[in-house]
Amino acid sequence: MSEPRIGVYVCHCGFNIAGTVDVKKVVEFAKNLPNVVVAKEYVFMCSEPGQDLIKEDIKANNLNRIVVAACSPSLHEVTFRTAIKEAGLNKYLLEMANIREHCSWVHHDKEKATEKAKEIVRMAVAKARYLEPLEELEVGAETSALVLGGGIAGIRAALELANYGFHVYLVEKSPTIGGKAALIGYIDPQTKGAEVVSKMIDKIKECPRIQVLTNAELIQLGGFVGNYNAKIRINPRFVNERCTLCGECEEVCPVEVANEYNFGLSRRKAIFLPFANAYPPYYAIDYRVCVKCGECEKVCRFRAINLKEEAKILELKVGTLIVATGYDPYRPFKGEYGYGLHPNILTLFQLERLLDPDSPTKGELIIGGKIPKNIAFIQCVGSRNTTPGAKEYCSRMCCTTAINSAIKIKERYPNTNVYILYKDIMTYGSDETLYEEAGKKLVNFIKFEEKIPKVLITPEGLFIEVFEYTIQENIRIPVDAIVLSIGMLPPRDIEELIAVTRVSCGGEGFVREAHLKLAPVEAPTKGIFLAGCITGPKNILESIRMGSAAAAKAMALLSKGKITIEPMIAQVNEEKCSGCAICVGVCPYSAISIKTVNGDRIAHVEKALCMGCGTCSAACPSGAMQHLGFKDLQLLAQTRAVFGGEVHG
Amino acid sequence: MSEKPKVAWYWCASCGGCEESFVDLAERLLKVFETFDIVFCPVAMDFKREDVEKLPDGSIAVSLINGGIRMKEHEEMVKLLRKKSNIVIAYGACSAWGGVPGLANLYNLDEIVERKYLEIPTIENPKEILPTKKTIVNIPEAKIKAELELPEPLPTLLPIDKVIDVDYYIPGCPPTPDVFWNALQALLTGNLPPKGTVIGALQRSLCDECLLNETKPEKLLVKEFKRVEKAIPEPNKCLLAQGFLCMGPVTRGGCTALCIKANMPCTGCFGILDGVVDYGGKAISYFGSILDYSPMEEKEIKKAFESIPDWIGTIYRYSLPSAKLSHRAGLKRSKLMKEVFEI
Amino acid sequence: MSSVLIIGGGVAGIQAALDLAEQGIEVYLVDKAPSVGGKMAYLDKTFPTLDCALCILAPKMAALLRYPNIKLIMNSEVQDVSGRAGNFKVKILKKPTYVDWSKCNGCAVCTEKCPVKDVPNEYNMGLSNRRAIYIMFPQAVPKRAIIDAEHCMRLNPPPKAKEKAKGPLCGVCQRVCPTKAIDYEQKPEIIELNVASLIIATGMELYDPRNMPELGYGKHQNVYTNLEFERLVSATGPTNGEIVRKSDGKHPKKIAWIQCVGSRDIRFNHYCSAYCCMAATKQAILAKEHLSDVQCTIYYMDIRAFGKGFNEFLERAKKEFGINYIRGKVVRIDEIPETKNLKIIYEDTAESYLKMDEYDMVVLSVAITPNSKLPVPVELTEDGFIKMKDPYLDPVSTSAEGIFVVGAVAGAKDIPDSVTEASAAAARAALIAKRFSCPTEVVK
Amino acid sequence: MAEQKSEFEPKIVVYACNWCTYAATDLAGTSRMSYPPNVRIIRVMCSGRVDPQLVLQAFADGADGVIVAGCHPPADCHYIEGNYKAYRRFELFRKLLGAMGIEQERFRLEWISAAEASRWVQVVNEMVAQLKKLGPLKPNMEVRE
Repeated sequence: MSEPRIGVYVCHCGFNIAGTVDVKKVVEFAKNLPNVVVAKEYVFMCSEPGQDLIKEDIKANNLNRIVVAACSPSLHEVTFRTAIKEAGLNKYLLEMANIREHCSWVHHDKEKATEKAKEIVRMAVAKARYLEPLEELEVGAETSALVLGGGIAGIRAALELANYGFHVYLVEKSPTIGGKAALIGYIDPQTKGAEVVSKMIDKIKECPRIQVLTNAELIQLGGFVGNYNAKIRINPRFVNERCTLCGECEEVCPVEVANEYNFGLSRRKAIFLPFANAYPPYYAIDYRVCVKCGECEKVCRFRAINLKEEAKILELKVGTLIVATGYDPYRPFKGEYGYGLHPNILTLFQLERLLDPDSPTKGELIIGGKIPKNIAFIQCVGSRNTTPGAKEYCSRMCCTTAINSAIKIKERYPNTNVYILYKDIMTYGSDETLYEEAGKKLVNFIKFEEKIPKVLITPEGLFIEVFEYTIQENIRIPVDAIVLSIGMLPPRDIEELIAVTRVSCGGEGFVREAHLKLAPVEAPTKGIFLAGCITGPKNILESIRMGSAAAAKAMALLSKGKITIEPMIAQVNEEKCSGCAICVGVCPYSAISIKTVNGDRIAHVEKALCMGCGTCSAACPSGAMQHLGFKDLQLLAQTRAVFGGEVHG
Repeated sequence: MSEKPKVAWYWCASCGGCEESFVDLAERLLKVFETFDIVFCPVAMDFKREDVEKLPDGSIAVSLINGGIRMKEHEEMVKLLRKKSNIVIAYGACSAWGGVPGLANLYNLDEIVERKYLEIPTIENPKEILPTKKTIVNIPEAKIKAELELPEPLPTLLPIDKVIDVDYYIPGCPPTPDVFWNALQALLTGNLPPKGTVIGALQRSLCDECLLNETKPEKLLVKEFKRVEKAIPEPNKCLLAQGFLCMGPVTRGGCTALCIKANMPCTGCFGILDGVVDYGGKAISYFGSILDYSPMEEKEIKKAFESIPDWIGTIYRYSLPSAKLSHRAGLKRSKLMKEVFEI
Repeated sequence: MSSVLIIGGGVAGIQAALDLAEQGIEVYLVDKAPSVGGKMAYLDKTFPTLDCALCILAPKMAALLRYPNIKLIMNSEVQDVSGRAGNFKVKILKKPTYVDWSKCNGCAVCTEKCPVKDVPNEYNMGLSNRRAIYIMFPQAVPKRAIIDAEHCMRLNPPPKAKEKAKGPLCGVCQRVCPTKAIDYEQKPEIIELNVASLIIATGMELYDPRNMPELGYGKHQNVYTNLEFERLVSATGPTNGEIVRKSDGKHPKKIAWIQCVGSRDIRFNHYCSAYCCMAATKQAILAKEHLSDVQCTIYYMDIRAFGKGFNEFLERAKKEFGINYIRGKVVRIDEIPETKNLKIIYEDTAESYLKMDEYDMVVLSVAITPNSKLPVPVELTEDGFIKMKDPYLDPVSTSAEGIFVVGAVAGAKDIPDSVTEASAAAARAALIAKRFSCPTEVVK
Repeated sequence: MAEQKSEFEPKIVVYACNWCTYAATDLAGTSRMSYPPNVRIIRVMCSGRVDPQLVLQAFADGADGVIVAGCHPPADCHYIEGNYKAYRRFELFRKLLGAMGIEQERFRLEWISAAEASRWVQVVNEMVAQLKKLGPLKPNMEVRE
């Protein structure tokens, strides 16, 4: 590479930088740094004229390295890389000096901030002197997808992907797809959850490109975008497709447990059908509770049951992974608003189930044996810091769901008094009309603030005591039933999900997206997308749209059948490598192996597998393994430049 | 008189091993005497400092210097040789990186003197006599009466390149005859690499020539570190893979893996490779890398690290004075310097 | 390969265009403004991360220019759509900019020399002035000048001056333009396109609070809309980020935000506008950051802190920044003539009393209204939003096959939801575009 | 130059992983948090990339303190277990520092997630205060006048 000719461009970012950093001084300072040919300032470097300024200079001054002192590289590195590429320079000959997030925005003393900005620029220039041109790589990509989670978001994503011509594996942990939406009585005043789900399931049945794997979990994920190797364990269902749903097995089964598909409102056997429209439409045996007595096997006339069935491991090659494993309902602790202490205190999910025509009461609102005359909803159970166990976030769907149910109750049982005790009613957007409607139907809204309602269980019955905000008085409401509007929790097994897929979590415990605003369905890892409540509470419509969007993003990425790989990966200097193999053991992606070249053991990096973490480069005892873009020399130069020193090499 | 190139050989803080290695050239030594004219060599010949001072600047073709700079005298002598020589070669680990005597940089001079003259078990010094700057030597029988003056010690030991410009390095503690011979060949033929590099040895690390390199498992991960004092290595199996702290991966090759052939882990005497900035830093990095525990298993990690009593002696056995942190922080100007040498 | 037309160049339209272009599909992006960016380009920061809005949007805007298969049709409106999925005929009215954009390089010399200096700057919500020839904002994409014919001395000379003058007036911009891009003769153009699919991403407008005379907007100088306030706190805004009152240029000491202006109000719009609670919270935090001793109070009905990180943001506003939240409906705002301070009369729902408080600045969190008056054959909801055909089974589709809808024109929503929908719609439009390959032509 | 004797301002070199800590430092910026200007951040992709050599170079060149920071173990690391490797290397590195007579407070290995801007600010504040108490390292490393 020829002698570095560096251009330094210092951005004002309007006031954001220029307000705290004396940009002119930084430019003057930069002019005197080694190899710097030009140094300039501009009000918005990222704007078109700002970029043009750089492009023109590259041509006019024959620049071969560019330093942009502006914001964080996470914002505009791509912008400027593209710009210098347009000017004919290799796009990796750019270094960003972060003088905004790291300087002007966090310091107030103008003099000190200016000094710091100078040093940040000096560090960037020092690294830039050792930058090298890098080339991107292309690898083939599978147009197939693994969708994790057979809830409504996952189903939507699978359908969309199939529509785009992808082969889809829809992996669901439980014996049926449909998720929780299938269990919700009414998801809006006109629409039954079960109906929507069965319509979607019908489409899946018709679609040959979707392979549904129930009782299945992802246990290992290797490979990389476009070329994932997924290992799926399919736990035995013990019942095969010969099952006719006759139900005789269920009658003879001696084991009875709470039915999680009715949120514990009823009991089921160890062999069971989750719900009427479950898919695939066969019974399943819950292997965790089955005692293997063999009664069901004996009674089944269709030989649909095989208790000797074993878990199977399936190895799949897929191009992308969509994570849509949803949420868990908040689990109130015993005694939280009397939960668990009185049979007439139930959760919103149980109520929803009760109102479903397929429920144990056939859709009738029967609690504790009768239709309640007074029923109260308590909102924000488990959300918005109401109780010690509660989360800080708002669970987004509970207000609308509770109000929707209240309206349904009022429609069918006009004599029942409905109370909704709330902090703030979160019927955002068009859902507001439901709130209005509920008001018209004389649902009683009772606002509380910091002091949360108290549930009193007395011999005379249930009471709620609450400090009513608008009258500023304690009131006591006699009720027959209480519905706790529980929020959402990250799914219980999110730790395993993280361990296998390497997605990461934000502070609230849900999976983090690549960018909260502008990349809401992408995981930070290329090729992994997110849909539904796995990134945080959402309502059904939002989950569905997210499923569509995640599929769309996956399609856009893979539809060409090839993927471009960032070139900032590990590279071996074969002259130096002695084949000591320490790098092989540290690589988390098994991207390095030892090969024999001309009789010498040499480390070999599988470029497509390398994700560019650089840990091999840190471990390499001989300096043979280098992390392109973060080479020893580049980082040393940056380090030394903090103190005004230089490296030679 | 003679037209043969002049060679000087000087020793600084040295154990004598390097001089020994010269003798180890055996019959090849004759060739050396044929080729070179030795103008200074305190170990074998009675040339004096004045003899060197008299030579014109740059008239010595090659000066070989072994041992690190421990005393003012060393500093003066290497500076003098630099002036008089065309090429200066740091010969052996001490001269190149400080060597084993360089580990003294962990201590104050006083601590070293006290240890050396009073504390170590093999010393008997009931009167607690310590060195003094001036000593009167009076042997009436031989009619000798003289005042001897000890050269002033420096607070730390330095590799010679911290005092003068060094052209080439010949590694080893001591350099093996083959390495020395290779270097001499290179000097004679003029087939020399860029200034400041090592001659006579390999560009790759020791593993490259180690016969046990092939025996490495696919993933080199260990659960504990072992020492030869406490465990006997299995033969014919990579020592590092067994948990022995072999410095082979981080050490320059060229010795033909002599120690490992004797079932001893490499201790690193061939020193740092080109492109590596700090020998010990790199060693730490790969020892940390191959230890197979998660941070959750803090106790196991600590235990593994604590099983090695002398980490500095392990990772910087031959190179502490040339490391980025070349001596212990907070070393004090010694009492000895103040009281004895009045400085 | 056939093409897709996106109506609206806000964040949703931009995202859809980029997703489509990435797949190699030809995209037309129409916007009535001279630059893409939409409402997000007006914002200083976005909640709840306080990301600088343009910092995250500008890269996407700039990316549009990098795809040769994206054609930007700015300053234009769709006039007519006919045909059906796979083959829509679209008529677009391209209004004259009086600048030949193929020549203009955005150098902005004209905008410095133009003698007409007192045209209210729309980008700063009229809080500052611009020239008759102008560039919409510094990061505009494409960055091109446009002449506002109404205020231009040459195109619309004042009658008296016109009488006196013999030849054409002014012409300064034409003289100074280094690339000879000014073209006073430019006429409206009709562009006809054949496209396979349409994506409607026209977003929203802000409700005009003048419909509520009791709040005194437009009458009282120190009553602002929230978008005006957003410009006021922005470093690129009319005061370079200094919060000052219109009446006397002084820093306010007490600022009030009034929520639900025009939303959740049976007189105007029934729906909740979804963005305003968090926007007000964000603005109050920004005000605190700009003026440490300012007191911020938000008058609200229910706080809608439903999104990811929203409630946490709200808690921070209360605890860390000491923002005061009062649940109460504001009845009236009166101006105190001497000080131009504002007297707010409100019903404190905690005590069910009418109360009064004085502020020196008031910000109205106005409702959004959908930009849905389009010559496109799609059904609307009662509230005027574009109706999604079947949001469960066929999300982002409208009642017309091949026409999709994304963003706020289909219901009040925030940025991530709009971006999510945009990607979903782009994929569906792509499917249609790939299936129907018909030639696209531009007919003048 | 200031007239009055200016207080010692320690210089801290930070190696921050791109995904967690660097993002946190950015977040501190976008959230307009305030902290002393004594830190110089060097971005690496992973804390597992940080080679003890670099830290030694920083100390040798005059750093009064060094922070290596990455994602929380066990699962936050973008590269699966780069943070594990950093942890083990720097546990051993601490032993080196101790033997070389350098105060343990001068080196910190921190886990700071992308969301923990306030943790970042806290770490900087703490370390600056500690280093001010300890004083500069450089004179300590000089034995000759």
